[in-house]
Amino acid sequence: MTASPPPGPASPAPPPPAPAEPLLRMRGITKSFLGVRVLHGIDLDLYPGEVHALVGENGAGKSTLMKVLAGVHRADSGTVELAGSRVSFEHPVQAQRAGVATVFQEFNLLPERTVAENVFLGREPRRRGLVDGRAMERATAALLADLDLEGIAPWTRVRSLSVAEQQIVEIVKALSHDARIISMDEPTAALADHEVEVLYRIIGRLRERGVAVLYVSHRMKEIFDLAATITVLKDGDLVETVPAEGIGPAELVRRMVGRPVSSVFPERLEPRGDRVGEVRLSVRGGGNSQLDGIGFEVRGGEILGLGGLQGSGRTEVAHALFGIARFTRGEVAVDGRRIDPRSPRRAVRAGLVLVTEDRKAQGLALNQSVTANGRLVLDAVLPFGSARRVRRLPGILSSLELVTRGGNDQEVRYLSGGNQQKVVLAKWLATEPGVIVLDEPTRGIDVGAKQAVYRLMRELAASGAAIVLISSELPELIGMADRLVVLADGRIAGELPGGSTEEAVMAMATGSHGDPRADAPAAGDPRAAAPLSGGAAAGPRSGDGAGRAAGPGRRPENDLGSGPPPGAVRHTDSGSGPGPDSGGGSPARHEEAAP
Amino acid sequence: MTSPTTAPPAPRGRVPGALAALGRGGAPTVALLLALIFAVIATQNPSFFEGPPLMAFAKKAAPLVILAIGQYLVIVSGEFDLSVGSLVGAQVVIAARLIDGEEAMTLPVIGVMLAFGLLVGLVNGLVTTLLRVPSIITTLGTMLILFGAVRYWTGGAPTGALSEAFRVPGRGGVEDLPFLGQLPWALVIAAVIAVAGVLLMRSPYGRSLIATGDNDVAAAFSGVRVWRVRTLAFVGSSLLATVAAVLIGGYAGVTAQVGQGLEFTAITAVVLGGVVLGGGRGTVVAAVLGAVTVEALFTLFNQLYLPSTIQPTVQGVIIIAAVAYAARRGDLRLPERLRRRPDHPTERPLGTSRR
Amino acid sequence: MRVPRVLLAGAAGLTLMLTACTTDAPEDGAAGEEGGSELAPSEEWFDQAEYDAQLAQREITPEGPEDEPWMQAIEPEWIDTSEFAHDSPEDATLCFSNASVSNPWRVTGFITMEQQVEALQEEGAIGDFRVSDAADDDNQQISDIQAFVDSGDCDAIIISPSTTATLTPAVETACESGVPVVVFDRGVNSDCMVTFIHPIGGYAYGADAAEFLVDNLEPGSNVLALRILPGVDVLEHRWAAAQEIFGASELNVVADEFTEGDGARIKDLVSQHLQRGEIDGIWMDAGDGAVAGLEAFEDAGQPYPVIAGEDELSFMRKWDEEGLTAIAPVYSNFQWRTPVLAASMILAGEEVPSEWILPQAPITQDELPEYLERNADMPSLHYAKFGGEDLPGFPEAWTDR
Amino acid sequence: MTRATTSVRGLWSRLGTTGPVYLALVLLLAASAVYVATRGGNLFTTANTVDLFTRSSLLGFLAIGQTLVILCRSLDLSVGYVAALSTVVAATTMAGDPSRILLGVGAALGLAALIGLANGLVVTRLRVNPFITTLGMGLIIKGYLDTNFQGPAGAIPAAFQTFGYTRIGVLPVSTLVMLGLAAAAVLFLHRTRTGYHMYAVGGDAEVARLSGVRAGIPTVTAHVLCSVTAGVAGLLLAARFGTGSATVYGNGYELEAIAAVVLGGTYLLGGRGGVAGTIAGVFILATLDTVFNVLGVDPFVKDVMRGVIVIAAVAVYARGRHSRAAVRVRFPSGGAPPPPAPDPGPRPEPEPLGGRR
Repeated sequence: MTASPPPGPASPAPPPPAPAEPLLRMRGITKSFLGVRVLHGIDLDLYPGEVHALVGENGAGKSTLMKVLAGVHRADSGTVELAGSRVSFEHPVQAQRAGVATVFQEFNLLPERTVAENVFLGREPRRRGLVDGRAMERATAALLADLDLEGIAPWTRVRSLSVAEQQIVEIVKALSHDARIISMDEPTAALADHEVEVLYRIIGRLRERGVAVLYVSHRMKEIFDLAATITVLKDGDLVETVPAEGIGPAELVRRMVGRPVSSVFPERLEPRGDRVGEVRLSVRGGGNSQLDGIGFEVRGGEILGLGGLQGSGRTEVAHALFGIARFTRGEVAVDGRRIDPRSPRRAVRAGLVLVTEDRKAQGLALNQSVTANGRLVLDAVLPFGSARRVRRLPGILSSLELVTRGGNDQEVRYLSGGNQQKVVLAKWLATEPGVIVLDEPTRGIDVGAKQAVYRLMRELAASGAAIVLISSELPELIGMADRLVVLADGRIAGELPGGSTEEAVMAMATGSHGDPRADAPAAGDPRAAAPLSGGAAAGPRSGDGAGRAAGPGRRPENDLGSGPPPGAVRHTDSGSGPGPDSGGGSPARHEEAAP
Repeated sequence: MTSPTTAPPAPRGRVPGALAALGRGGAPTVALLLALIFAVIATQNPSFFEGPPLMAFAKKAAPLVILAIGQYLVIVSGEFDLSVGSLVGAQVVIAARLIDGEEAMTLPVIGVMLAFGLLVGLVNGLVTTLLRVPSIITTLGTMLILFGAVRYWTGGAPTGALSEAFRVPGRGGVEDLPFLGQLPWALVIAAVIAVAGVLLMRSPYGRSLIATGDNDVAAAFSGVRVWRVRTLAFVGSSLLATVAAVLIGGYAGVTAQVGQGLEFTAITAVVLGGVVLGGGRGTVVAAVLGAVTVEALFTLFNQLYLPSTIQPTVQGVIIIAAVAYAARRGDLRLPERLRRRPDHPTERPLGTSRR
Repeated sequence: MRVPRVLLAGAAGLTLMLTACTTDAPEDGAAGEEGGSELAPSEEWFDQAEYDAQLAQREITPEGPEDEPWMQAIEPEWIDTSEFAHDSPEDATLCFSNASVSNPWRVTGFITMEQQVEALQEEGAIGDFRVSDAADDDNQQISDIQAFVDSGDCDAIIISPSTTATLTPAVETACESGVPVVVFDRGVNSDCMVTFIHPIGGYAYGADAAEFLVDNLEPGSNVLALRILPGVDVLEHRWAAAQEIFGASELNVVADEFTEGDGARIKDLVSQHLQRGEIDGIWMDAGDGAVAGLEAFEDAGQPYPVIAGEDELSFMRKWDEEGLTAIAPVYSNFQWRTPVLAASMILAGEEVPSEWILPQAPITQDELPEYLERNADMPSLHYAKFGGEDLPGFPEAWTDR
Repeated sequence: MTRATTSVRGLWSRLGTTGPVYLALVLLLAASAVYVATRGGNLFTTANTVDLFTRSSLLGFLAIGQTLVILCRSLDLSVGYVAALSTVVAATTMAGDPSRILLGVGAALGLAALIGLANGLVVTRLRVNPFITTLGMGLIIKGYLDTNFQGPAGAIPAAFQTFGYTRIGVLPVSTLVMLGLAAAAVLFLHRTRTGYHMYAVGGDAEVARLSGVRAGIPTVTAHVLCSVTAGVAGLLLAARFGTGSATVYGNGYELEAIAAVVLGGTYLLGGRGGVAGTIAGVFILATLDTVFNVLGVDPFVKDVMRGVIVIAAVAVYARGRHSRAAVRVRFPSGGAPPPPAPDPGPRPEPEPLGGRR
């Protein structure tokens, strides 16, 4: 387990400052779509064994650049040299054959096919003209074993894998091309914090083999953990390429955004709503096949953080509140009135809304206009007498700083991720809800849009709404929430005050803590093992710099670095012990922590 | 471009929006095609655009327009309705048998027909949404059931007779108008339904419907009762098929073959209008234009004395060419792909049925 | 950009179509002006000898009881069937492979047949009666016949073939099984069956209609021909005979259209033709939808044409009400009784004609009131010469079908 | 051991969709046999068995091809017309001359393949919805047939008619050929790259494209093969008719074939299912027809029953699929770590990494 030191900053295998020849040299890459320039004269060099991070806000051109490299798009102008010879990929397969593999941002597997069939899709091994399924499975098993991933069986259908496993299969698929260059577009977007560890290990292996890795991520922590060189894009222009040692997160963000970002999490605002302080949502003894003993209260003006590992039941609680998967026992009350949320309609009518985690699949009708999406809930749930609310919609949209080229008649599929999320928020705000549940509201959106979402949450809280925030990004959760309820294994593991440390949250979430309210690492805290692995687990958020065994030249991480919390990272190594019995232990803790 | 149909009946008020909608997908293609067809008809038979022939054309085209609007509701919600042809046939036969020439029975029987249409729509909708049977199979089954059941009921061939009053909507009209001659009730009914359809699609229900066809999960998560919205679309389709049956029965009386193949004609009309199979895109106006175009095509063949037997070939070529042309135009901006990870337990939680 | 190319292709296609059509239209005109030269029946469906024979058969007085046309036969060649005589006919199983009951004519006929079967069963002339219906699917009917043969339960097999040529092998298989086979309505290309029962035929039908139009219209009048489907032999024969007769006449056949028997289609087609010129006569290869065609004249405010319909009741009633100049050619519906009777005769070892040609006479103006009265209780889409008035189930079986 | 587990797993996963269909077929056969017996009949007489097989062969040919097309997320509504065209082409080419049999077969299948090619290219290159493409293609063929063949044409030599009538025991040759084709199709789907890619294109065309699958090839291939199997169906019809019959297009074969495919458990939107299930679907429909025939059911009632049974069967499948998905454990205990223990045993269960959302 500890045999593979994560390729953190402590084992940087730093790329020689100037190896004679870059493996890949891109010069002056320009690309337009329908007259809109997406990339403008981008230069990029990749060196063997180097992790090169590509950062920028949404829409900066990261994915497009990556797709040019992968042969999905053709550059309008510019040159690409691979190992000194000029190449021009017209199709992803050409790129793959040349040793350039890509893990795309979108889900890129066939759910109905097996792991092996997915890995070898398009180049199935043949024997005497027929596809040799067994050879394929053997080869896949070997690839998986090579990465210590024997847990995934090659003949499993992808749809029966977990999201993280699916992501790993995508990476294995890219690796199977015997690639010299691998580019990854937000490979961790769908991963839980502790699962990122596996990815770190895989990238470590790749570096050892001399593979060049191009890494796109929004998570500062990953960038500084992994990358030796960072290229910053903004609005399709190259801002600069810098060694990771020479820059800190705050400065990096400033260059991405083009302005200094003073404070990540906006200050609490003066409460002004008349319902501030009232209990607006209360849950008592809620349970179903996946949840048990869920109970908490949220008051007007309060932001309650719902923490826990992925799979701990956070999303399930949100779904149960919103009537997607019902509570079969217990009771829910909104504004003191008991409700039985049997469907989203009932929840909305009661004044409770949910911003779902998967924007495109669950939040938007992509072929419809901004307006149509914005008023969808009003149309569906409150068709009569909603004229006043519909009239308010443009105001809500503009207050969210939603600016689109086509105005509000623009179809939402043409909007960026951040703008799409604003449409989703506007849709729910139009119903004037009293309780707002936000499930991963900032996933995959850029720094600027995140800020807008945070400010909005503060505004809503100040006006008297009760907010439940679910997030995998612990800094966000801790920074925004007034109070935290931590879930583990479908139960409430405990409650923490706002501003608790990430360690405390993780300890509670993994069931490896003594006192749930303890800020200091307890005996069972996985952090205790951190130094042993060479400080791979970077420290907690700023302000706790002592715990940070930073690599050479690293600066303390800035708040807005929304990387996976160190506890999570560590947990994957040490958590196998406490994991299985956490279920048994949680009820007691729950009682202990219950208000 | 002097033909009166090049200006679609876009309601006033939000003309820019309507024009923008026309600017995308197949609607301009079908408008162009329709103009072309009418132009050719005009060269062949200039008198076609004098009142009475045009009104005769409208009378004939009205049922298909109504069927196309019904089919549009179902298609835009992401489903199919293959049962409308059989339903039209069944309704005409039911009307003939129950009325049996009695004038006094006309209105009660029309009521029975509407109730029957409602029932068929409910069955189609509920089986599709609640039992999660793909709509193509559901409505294929309903098509077989209606075909067999009505024939079993009447012993294989229609019996009875329609009353004169029953035949008025399909056959009669406002008489002795200048220029037009007769303004057929069928045209009036079709126009009213088309306007109602446009208004419906701007209503909360219509917006929910099109959002459901676009992304039923997102719609469900927004509080849309997907099963209900889709079921209502099927009910709408069946009710409009019933209205079409009244018009067709009124137009031509009872024959054993009434309604056969109308489902494919209606789907063709809707698709020709640029409405996307699979849901979420397209307008009522486009569906209406598609229906008028299909009827105009039949008329064109006739005006050209095209041999009966070769007509299907030309029809097939034109339909494929028109849809290919529209596909080209719509292709300029590739839509962002919606790819869902398969293992979201919440992927398809409520009464959703897209498959 | 490819868009213009597609547009170009579309335009080219349309141009092609239009030029093709502009060359077509004059041809049609020419056909009318020159009368017969263009309007010759296709060789595929025209057999001069058979045509002459059928036209002659119309004049021959058939043998058999006068008031039972279904037992009459034109120039029969009686053959001995004693080899098929059944020891106890009351236990004999009769198997009937029906092409379909997919149109009113077949529905009416099948009811008559069932009634005849009941009558015979009561007499003890036959026993069990099994039916399989192929729903117009040739392949299905082949299987049905095969299943009858393989089951070995049938003591006689009656077949109403769906299509002449395609059913030939199956009928031959049935013959080879040694069971007496009776074929009626459409024939097959074989003479292996014991008897083939049919009315005079399609040529006679088409000729009855065409001759009536020729006799009742001024030379140069416009005639519209409405047909149901291409490719069905009995229907093609009707049209072939009409082409032969119109070709030799001074009438101008404006067009021939396929309608699939759909009233809406018929009415639309007739309306369109009326927009472009007068139609003086309508020839139909089957009476389905004749009323819809007539209504097109009413709606257009034009005088009724001279029309050849069929002995279908809604048409005959319209004819009577409006005092049309019309004729109802008949494809004798009573022929559905004959096969069962023939089978019972064969099982009894009696002689039957090897080709049993039933009489087929059109209903004229003179006979109209009589037939209307005889069928006063019958519904629309019933055929006047159904010939079941003496059967025990009359009239309920036909009125409440 | 590993090998054994692999094959067992493989078999099971393959049976995943087809297993229930065969179970349904067996249940239907048993229920029908019992019901027919209570009515004093016997479903499994030679005559009835032959009848059942014969009915299945024609639909089988059409449904095998349709399965391939549907797997690619396409649809072919022109198969009935292609079959009709194939009968007349074969019959007129053979013209009763036994030496021209091969020529006739070649001509019919070649023309069918060309039509399939046209369908496939229009669907993939011109991006016309397959529903419209094949509906239009059907109309085009219909016009050609109606114009040029008013009725039966040509003649099939007796030697070729054996394809339609000969049988070995209770198994007609045509059924054997159909089963052979089905086996070939199964092999094709599971052992060739194009077969694999059909699933890929049907599952997600963009994933397939990014993986280097030329998305057009599987789809066009499927359309060609579908038309060819429709052509074979036409040959069977011609052999049974002894002549070419243009009017067989009116028999609604295309919808029946789609019903068989869906009954066989193939997902109408592509990417899941297979030919083995389709064959079971075909036999289910053939059994129903045979039973209706044995019981002498009114032809109109037959239509009603067929409609009800198809809907009910698919509803039962849908229910089964749904409940399986619901039962699946979404919450393995705790956040188990991603890599299994170093010594996970021969075949560790694919333990989810971190629970599922």
